[in-house]
Order: sequence, then C-alpha cells, then structure tokens
Amino acid sequence: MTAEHKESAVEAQATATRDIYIPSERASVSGGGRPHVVAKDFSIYYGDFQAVKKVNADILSQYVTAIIGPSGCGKSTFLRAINRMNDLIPSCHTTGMLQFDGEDVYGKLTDEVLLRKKIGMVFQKPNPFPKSIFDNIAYGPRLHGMTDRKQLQAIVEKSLRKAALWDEVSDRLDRNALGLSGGQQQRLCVARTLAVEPEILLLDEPTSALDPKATAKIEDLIQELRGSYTIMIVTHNMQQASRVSDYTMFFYEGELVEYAETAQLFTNPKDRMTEDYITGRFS
Amino acid sequence: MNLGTRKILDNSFTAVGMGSIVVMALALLVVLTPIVYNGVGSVFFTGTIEHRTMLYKEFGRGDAKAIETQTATADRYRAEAYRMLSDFEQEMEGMSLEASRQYRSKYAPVRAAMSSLLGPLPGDPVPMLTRFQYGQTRWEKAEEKLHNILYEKKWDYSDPTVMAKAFDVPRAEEFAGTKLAPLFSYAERHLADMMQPQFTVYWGFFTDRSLDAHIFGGIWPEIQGTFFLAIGAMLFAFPLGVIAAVYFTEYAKEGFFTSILRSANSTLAGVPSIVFGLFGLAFFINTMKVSESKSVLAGALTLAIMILPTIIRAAEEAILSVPKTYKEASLGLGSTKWNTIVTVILPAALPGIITGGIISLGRAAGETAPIIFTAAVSVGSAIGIADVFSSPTPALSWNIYNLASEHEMASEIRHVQYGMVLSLVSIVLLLNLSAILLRAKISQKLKG
Amino acid sequence: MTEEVKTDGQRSSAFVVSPQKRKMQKLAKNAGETLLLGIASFVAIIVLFIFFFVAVDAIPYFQLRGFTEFFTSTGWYPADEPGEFGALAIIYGSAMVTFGSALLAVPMGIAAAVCLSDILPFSVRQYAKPVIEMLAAIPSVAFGFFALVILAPLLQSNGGPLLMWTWWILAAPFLLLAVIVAADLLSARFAQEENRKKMALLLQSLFGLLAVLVLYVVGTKLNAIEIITGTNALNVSIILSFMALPTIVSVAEDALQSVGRELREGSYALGATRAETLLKTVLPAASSGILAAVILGIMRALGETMVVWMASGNSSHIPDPWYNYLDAVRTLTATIAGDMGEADQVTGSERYHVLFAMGLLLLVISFFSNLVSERIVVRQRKILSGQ
Amino acid sequence: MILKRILLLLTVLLFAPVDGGAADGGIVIDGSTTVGPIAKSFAAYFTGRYGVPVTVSESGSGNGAKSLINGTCDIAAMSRAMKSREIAAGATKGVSPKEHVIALDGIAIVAHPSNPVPSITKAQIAAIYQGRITRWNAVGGPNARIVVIQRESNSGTQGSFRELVMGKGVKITRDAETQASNGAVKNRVSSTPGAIGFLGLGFVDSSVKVLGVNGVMPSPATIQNGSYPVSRPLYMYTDGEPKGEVKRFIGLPETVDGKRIVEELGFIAK
Repeated sequence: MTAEHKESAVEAQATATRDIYIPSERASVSGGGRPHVVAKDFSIYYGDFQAVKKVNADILSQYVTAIIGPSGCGKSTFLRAINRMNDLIPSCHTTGMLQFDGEDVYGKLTDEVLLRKKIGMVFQKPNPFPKSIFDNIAYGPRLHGMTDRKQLQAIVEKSLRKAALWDEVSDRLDRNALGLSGGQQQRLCVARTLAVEPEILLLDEPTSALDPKATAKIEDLIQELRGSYTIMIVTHNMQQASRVSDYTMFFYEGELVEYAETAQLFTNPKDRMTEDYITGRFS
Repeated sequence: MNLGTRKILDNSFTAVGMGSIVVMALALLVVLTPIVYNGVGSVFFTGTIEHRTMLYKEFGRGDAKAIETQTATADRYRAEAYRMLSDFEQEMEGMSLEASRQYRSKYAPVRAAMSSLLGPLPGDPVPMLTRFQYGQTRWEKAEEKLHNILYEKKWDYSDPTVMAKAFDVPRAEEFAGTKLAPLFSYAERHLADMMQPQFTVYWGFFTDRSLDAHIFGGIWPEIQGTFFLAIGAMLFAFPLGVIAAVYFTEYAKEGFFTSILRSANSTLAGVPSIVFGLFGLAFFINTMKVSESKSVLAGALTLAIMILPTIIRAAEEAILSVPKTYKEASLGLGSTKWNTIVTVILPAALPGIITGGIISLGRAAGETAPIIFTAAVSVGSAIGIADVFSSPTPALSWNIYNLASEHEMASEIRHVQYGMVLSLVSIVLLLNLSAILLRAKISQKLKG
Repeated sequence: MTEEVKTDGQRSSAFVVSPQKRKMQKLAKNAGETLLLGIASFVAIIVLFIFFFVAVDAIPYFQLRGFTEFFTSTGWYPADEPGEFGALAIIYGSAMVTFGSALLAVPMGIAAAVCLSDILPFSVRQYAKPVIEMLAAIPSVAFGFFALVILAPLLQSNGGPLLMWTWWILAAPFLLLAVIVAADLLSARFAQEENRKKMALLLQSLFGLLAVLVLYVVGTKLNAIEIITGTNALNVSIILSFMALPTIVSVAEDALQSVGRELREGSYALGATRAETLLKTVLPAASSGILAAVILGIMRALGETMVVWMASGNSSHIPDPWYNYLDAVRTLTATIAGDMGEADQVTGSERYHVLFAMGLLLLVISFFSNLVSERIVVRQRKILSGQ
Repeated sequence: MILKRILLLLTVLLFAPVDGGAADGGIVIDGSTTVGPIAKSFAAYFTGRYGVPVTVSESGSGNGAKSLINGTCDIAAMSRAMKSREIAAGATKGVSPKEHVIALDGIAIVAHPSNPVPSITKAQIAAIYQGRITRWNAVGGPNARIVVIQRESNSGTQGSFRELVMGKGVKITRDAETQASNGAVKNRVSSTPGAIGFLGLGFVDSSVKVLGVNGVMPSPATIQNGSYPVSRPLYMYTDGEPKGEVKRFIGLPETVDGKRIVEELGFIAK
C-alpha cells in the first residue's frame, strides 16, 4: 500500500464518523418527502482518487435539493453518479450503496438505460442535438418506442409548455434547435428531458453558461416544476441555491460536510467550513 | 552580427519559405498546364472530314447531309490529286526500266504519305484495320502529314564518324519534270479543301468505346472501369472503416491491444501500394480465389484495404470532433450507447466522414500499382455490372501507363493519353475539391 | 414497498430487471462489442495477412538461394537458367532516388511548413493548404506520364542549360547571402569599431567576386553536360520530391502548430527576429515531429511505383560513378511491377519468389519507419505536454 | 441535394448499357506485347464480326504462359515457344498447351535516325549487348556512347533476341536500360541519339533507323527466305485442341482477312 492509499483510507474513516444531518420527512409538498434517492457510505473513485467520500444522505422526493461547494469538491461527480453518467469515464467506480426508489442503482441487475429514463439530466452547457426542435423533444419518446406522429406532437407540446418554451417556438418546431438563444436552448434541453417523463431531474449547473435574464427564466422554470419532480441542482451560485432549493448539500473535498434545509444552512450553518464558504471566505 | 545582416537573414528566411510554397504551386501548375492544355485538345480540336465520316460510320453520329456535301467537296479536290497520282503511275509505265525503278522507290513513300493523310487511295483494297480505313482525323496531324508529302526527311550519313543531321528535301524537286510535280503545290494549296477542317467538340471522347486500340473513339471503358473499381472499393472499405472508427473512438479501452490495433492502422497506411498489389495477387486471387483471374472484384478488394486506414482516420477525427455533450444528452435521456452512436454521433460526424470518404474515393480511382496484378487489362470493352465478379476491366490509371509506354503507336495517340490523364486528374481533383469545399462549409457551420 | 413482482418494467421505478434479462442484455452487449472489435481488428488482421502472404511467397526464395546473393550481388538476370538474383543494384537504385527526392523535398517541405504555420497570414494559408492537398491528390500515374512524356525529352534536349539555370537560380541568392554574412562576421571579428564598415565592404566585394566566379565556373560546367538519357535518377527524384512534399509539409506543419505560442512569444520578447525565433526555438522544439514528417515523406517516395517504372530507365546497375544522377537506375517497386509478368507461381520458381522478397523488404522497411515515426510523434507530444 | 443529384446521374451513366456490355463466353487473351497488336486487332475484328467480346492483356509472354497454365486465359499470346518447364508445369495442372504459329516476326535492330552506321554484324550486336563495345566508333560510327536498350526479362522478344543473337547463357550488360514493351523501346530509341534497341518488326516506323544485320535488312522477303538472321515465329497457345469460338479465333491467321491484318500491322503472315 502506498502512502497515498493509507492517507485516503484514514480520511475515509474520519468521514464515516462525521455526523450527517439527514432531513426527516416533511409534508410541505403534497405527496412528497419520501426518501427518493438514498446514499449509504457512498464513495466514488477515479482510479485511485476518491472523488466522493462515503456520503450518507436521503434526497427527498418532490423537493428541490441544491448541491453547492467549491469547484472540484465532487458535487458534479455525485450528481452524475445518480443516473450513472459516470459510467462514461472508464476509470470511475463506486463503493457503498446508492438507492433509487429502494433499489440499488449500482446493482448487478440495474439496467442503466431504464434508470436514465427515470432520472433525467440537464447539463452545464445547453446541448441540443443538431436537429429540429421537434426532433430534439421527440428524440426520447422515439427511443422508447413511440412512433405515432400525433402522440409525439402531443408530447412535444406538453413538454415545451412545461418548460415554458411553447409560446416562443410553437411556430418554428421544424427549425434547427441550434438557432435558438442560449436560454431557450437550455429550456429546450429541460423540455427534452421532461418528454421521457422522468421522476428525477438532475440539473448540473444549468445556468452557468447563461446570462442573468435567461438564468431567471430557468430558475422560474425550476419553481414551476417543483412538486412534480424530484429536482437536484448543482450550482456555483449560492444565491441561486437559496432562491430555488428546499434543501442544500454542501460538499467540500469530496465530503458531504453539511446537509440541511436551505434556509437553515444559509442562515445558521452548523459547520465552520460551511460558514466560511457561504460567507465567501474561500471559494 | 549587426542588425542589418540579421534583418537580411530574416527576410531571406521568409523568402525561402515563400519560395518553397511558390515552387510547389509552380510544380502543380507545370504538371497540370500541359495536361489540361493537351487534354482539352482531346475533346476540342479541329477535326477533318475524316473524323466526321469515322464518327458517322462507326458510331452513327453526325449530320448525314452535311457530311455528304462536305465529303463531296473534299472528294472533288481529292480527285484531282488522285488523278495526278495515276497519271504519274502511267507515266512510269512508259519510262525506261532504270528510270522507272528509281522513281518507283521514291514514289512509294509519297503514296504512303498520301494514304496516311487521305485514307485508302482509289484502287487500294479496303484495309482490315480501322486505323487504316480513314485518313487523318485531326487537322494538326494532317498538317504534319502534308509536310511528309512535301518533303523527304533525309539524314546526312556521308561522314560515318559524326551523328547525322536531318535535312528536308522538297519532293517537288525530286519529281521535277514529271506529271507528279504539280501534286505537291496542289496538295499544299488545297489541303484544307481536301480535309474540310472544322472546329469539333467531341464529347463522345468520354462516352464512346475505343476503336482499334484507342486510335479512334473514346475512353468510356476506362472511365467506367475506374468508377467500378473506386466505387467497389468504397463499398467494402467505407462501412468497415466507419465501424472500426466507431470502435476506436467509442468502445476501445486504452490498452496494449488497442495500441496494437492503432499501430496496425498506421502500418497499413504506410504500406507501399505495389505491395498491396502483390498481396491482392497472392491473397485474393491465388488463395481466396475470389475470381479465376484478374477481376474488378479482386481489384476493388485490394484497393479497399489500401484506402481503409484513410477512411478510419478521417472517420475517427470526425467522430472525435462531435461535441461530447451530444452523447451525454442522449444517454441522459435513456438512450443506449449504440442508439446514441447511430442517431446522434454518426449523423453529426457524417459530413466529416463523407469528406474522408470522398478523398479516399479519389485515391482509389487514381492508384495504379495495386490493380496491375489484380484488375487491369490493356484492351477490353466496357463491362456490364454483372461481370464485375469475374471480368477484369480497363481503367484510366492503368491505361495511361499502357498507352503512353506500351502502345505500338504511342506517339501518334498522345491526345488520347492526355485526354485520359486529364479525365483521371479531373475526377480525382474534383472529388478532392468537393471534399475541401464540404470541409470548409462544415467548419464555417461550426463557427456559427 | 409493496409486494410488487420484479418483472420487466412492470413497476413504476422499474429500472431493475430480471436476472435473465440482465444476462441477455450483457450477452447482447458483449456480442455487439465483440463484433465491433472483430471489425476493428480487421485492420490488424489485414496487416498480419499482408505480412504473412508476402512472407510466405518470399521465404522460399531465401530458402532456395540464401541471403548473400540478394543483398550483395548486382547481377540481376532473373530470366536466365540458372538465374541471378542480385538485388543490390536495385536496392541501391531505390535508395538513390529516395535520397535524391528527399534532398529536394525535405528542405523545401520544411521551409514551406514553416511558412505556412508562421509566416503567411491566415487568409493566404487558407488557399495555400488546398493547393498542397491538390498536389498530394494527383494520381501517381499522371506524374509518371508527365515525367516520361514531358520532362524526359526536355532533360534530354536541354539538360545542360536547364541544369545551369537551376544552379544559377538556386545558388546565386544563397551565395549572396553567404557573402554578406561572412563579410559581416569576419569584419566584426577582426576589424576595429571605426573600420568595420569599410572592412565589411571590402570583404563583401572580395567574396562577391569569388562567388560570381564559382557561379560562373560551375554553371558553365553544368551547361556543357549532355544528358544522354532523360529517363534517369534525376528525373525521377524531381518528380518524387513533388509527391513527397505534401506529406512532409502537412505533417511538419502540424508539428510546428503544436509548439505553443508561449515559446514563440518568449523568444520574440528577447529581441529575436522571426527567423531566429523559428530556427533557434520553434524548429528545435518541433524537431521530432518534423523528423516524423520527413520519414513519412521519404516512405512515400520509396513506395512509389508508377513514376519510377515509367521514368527511371530501369537499368539494374549501380551508376558510374555511384553518385551519377544522370544515369538510369532501377528500383524495387518498378522491378516488382515490371518483372511480375514472368511471375511463375505455378512452378514456384525463384523468379516469382524473389519479387515477393523485394515486396517483403519494402514492407519491412515501411513497417519500421512507421514504427519509428509513430514513436517520435508520441514522444514529441509527451515533451510538449511537459511529461 | 446537389450531391444526390450528381450521384443519381452517375449511377444512371454507369449502369447504362453501352455497346452491349456483357462479356459472357468471351475470349480472354494474355501475353506478349509483341503479339499484342495482332491480338488486339484480331480481337477488334472478331468482336465486330461475330459479336464475341475479347479482352487482351499485354503482360509479357511469361505471364501469358502462366495465365494459360492457371486457366485464367483462353489463349496465351507468346513471342517465344513455350519452355519445357512451363509445359511440365501445365501438365501438373492438367493443362496441355497446344502451339499455333500465327505469324512470323523479324527482330529489327534499331538506332536513332541520326546514327550513320548502316549495318552491323551479329557479333558486334552481341558485343554491344554484353557491354564489351560501349562506343559507336568501335562499329564504324561516331565517337558517342552507346545507350543500350533492352526489354524486361519477361519479354519473349528479349528471349528470342538473346537466343538468336547472343547465344545461350550469355548475359546482357547490367548497364542496359530496360523498357517494358516494344513501344517503349521504340520511343526511347527514337528520342535518344546514342541508343540501340531491338524491336518486333511490326513496331518499326520512320522514327527509328533499322540497322542491317550482317548486311541484310529485315523485310518480309528476307525473313521468309531466312536470310535475315534474327527472326522468329509468333505463337498463340491454347489448352489442348481449341474448340468453339476459341477455335474460330485461332483460325483467323489462316483466313484472308487475318493475313491482311497481320501484314497491315507490319508482321509477316505465315
């Protein structure tokens, strides 16, 4: 065992003993509040490097959970682990348990394609396909076997309406999606994700590439969708986290340092590091 | 060193660089100019009545009435020349044995030159070979032939210790005083009347079959063979290459085996083309027996493995240039990997892949060495699509070599050779140009 | 969780599938990937096959005749009984035309690459690159045709004057430059500060006279040369250098581009001229990539068939004297193309197999050159990325 | 879209039936470049007359023999007789080559027209090709280097030349330039003042000067009566007795038309 190995092992032990606040059920959103995603001693490695260290947390259904933390703290990694997007990185592997609806996400019998259908994702940079707006939205439903044009049209409209984009693009569904503005593109991506009817929406810094106006629209959209989906959003922007989320997780160097109701975390952080971070003493 | 010298050195350095580029551009120009100039001459030239007659008789093309009237006019002028010939022949009958023998040996070349200008002379049997059935079809050649009639090229062999110099002897002097003497000035004056030169645009050059080993007619069999070979090669190499590129970019895990595969790819790219020919002969024909002997199939397969690495590289580059986010988005929507590749990545990479494909197509069309032993024949008619599995084919690249260096009348049919070279070069360059344009269009699109 | 049965996609959150289905999925995935791997390995298989099939037909030759004759004798009489299969002269011919083309193409190629990457403005570069690509795309048989039908007669009828003019055009500027530099250096070294200009002028005129003399004498000598045969090593070298140029330029340009701007800016900031920056900083940094470019270009020339077959004259002898580029030579590729006619694999004679032995030789050379150039490129990438 | 249209056009062009197409039951000829013109002209005549397609490859006599033995051609055109080794090889493959003489050919010794040497002896030719004589003045000509031009080793003409002029086992000098075909030899000789070469008589034209051998100029008469020393028959070989179309083709040299084709091409009908 190398020195590095030892060190990380020691650190991992330290993490395990840390007391993590796990939010209890709350009923402010109707039907919500059950643990939708549950992490138990969940760690993620890139080769030998432990990027996320033994996270224990319940993510509650129908709520918006924000993940904040300095860059490189493992927040995106954690988010991407939930729908197994990290599978794309060959050296990436996990330990511990991550459950979704009580089933092991990394279990032997998990079909990651079905999983991703249930857990949709929107990325940092708007990434519409170089196809028409219609085809972009219809891409998912088509994948899952829908061919009927009428049904597709209905879904496209519904998704675009949900994503608050319908009014802007309803007259040019056959145009190339790359012709839309950045904010529209990002909402298109949200609509595209909604079209496959996921239960969870993972938003990976969805506004970092957008201007303030477009950002506001996306934030409004998140508010709209709250209650219908379990939403997790990674963000650099603490104001955004406090504006849109019910719960906030603070990651630092791969550890889940603090997890609490948003209001509480921002006004009365328990951990010294959290306080330092939200007051901007380091970033 | 003082600053002035350094500046001079700097400028001369720049000049050397520029000079090299200019030299390359000049090289391109120097190579292409004669090819284009002479190649165009295979289609646009001043044709004689013989050319039109040949076209009408052999290919059934042309304005029958116009040809008839022109032939009549030409025949009128020719008749006069023929009359002089026969008058002289009669005159020789009456000469002394000695004089007649002397004239006879001088007369034979005149007659030969006449018939090579005007076609078979009256009284001659119709020649079996098409090449002798017509006179000169091209005006510039007709003018050369006239020179042969008017002058005898002689070499001064008087001093055997020096290389002889050539000199022309006007035949009019040699035959002075005979009934043949007026022929020479007559031929000179009425060459145009006898040949009826006319500016000709012979598009059939590209679409006609060849006649009598390319002495007349067009180069369609070669063009078709080239297309068969190149497209055949693409049919094999393109799907394989794209799939292999997908594997390399999307599935291969970095490791010993993958690095071996990559090395193999670049090795294949560096194999000399003649070795592909050897391999094609040893493997496809002698071992696999894909066909009894040379065939389009064997040639296309050989060319396919030759262009495979180029296609793989181009496709790899194209796939790698597709933004990773597309893939993430598609997978995030619950698409399978394969589905993502087929519906998102390949369509986005398609222009790049096609660009690579087009360049490879050009390369396959232009290569000669791999098809020498596997597919090419010197003379053959255009083959049907059904014969590609068993028949060899003529092809532009091979027949350029063949006509330029093996044909018995190589220097007589330079225009055909140039026409073939121009066709091949244009096919390849047009393909490349369209690839370049396509690429430029894509990069513009990517920039927004 | 209620008693829901774990069957395919029944439950609302059913991303977990039955073991059978998972197994099938895995199997299908593996099968698919294996198929892809199979197709991708096709390339490797072909390479193996090429080596194998060429070697299988080459080895009998060495079994029958050993290695000594092939590599040391110049007697090439494959049709005789018994035949002589000395390939030394042919290997030498290949080396000679390859070297000749490299001599022309390498400096020109590197200069053009430098020009493309550092000197020309982007707008010109956009047009220059396609020109180079066009040069690369012209089929070799067209070059061969040009060499045979146009260049060879030209060399034969006007060889001397052509050589002279080329000499003047190429040598005059370089000699002039050398004169200026030499005068500058010497005067800086030996003269006092105040005399320097005078001294430089004196030296310049002195050296200048000398240079003109050299130019004239060599020029006259060249002018007097009578090229007996136009299909010779020089002709082929010139044409092959055209064909190798695009490869060298494009690979070398990539290498130069991969040297970052920082390096260049560092040098300029110290007051270096462009030439000094490029020669002393950029070119050394890109040297391994340029070496790879040179190797690839040389391979192109070595492997070319049609041009050498049509225009090298095909005499299987070592020219006399050995550096005589105006003599006809014969190369490996042309021998294979030309002699395969007698390729008598039926009786399995040496004649057939010796050609495959030549093919194997070419194959081995190209394989190792490729390996070397690949290694070089990888190393260059590592150096530049600071590992 | 434009691309699509071009592709469509190309497809139509490519598969459009041009001059009959199908080569079913056609005759495949492979072999000598010397016999090439005869084979090609016969092919054109035969196709025109009987509608049977004929393809001709000119890859050298040796290659023709090989192809016949391998069963990859119907007729091997050869400018030399088949060697015993080749016949033996054929036997192992169940092919029994049958010889047909189709014409006679003189091998003309040619030089550049500017060369004043009128005639040369067989011994001198042999000496030149062995590299023992390297300058024209040794044979009564000017003081110039002799550029020796020979044929590729697969050439039947070269085989015949060596046998007829140089004798068995005598080697041609390595300095000799090698050309792949009769046409190439003619081109080289006609453009190179110091050159000497040998050609099938059918390829000779005014661009080269024919040298007499032992004082005899090659002509149909001197070749037929045997006074010109460097002449040989030209052959076509078939596998066993020819049948059907092949038989008809092989019979061409016996016909009046066939004889005339041979003569028009400059060869000597048998």
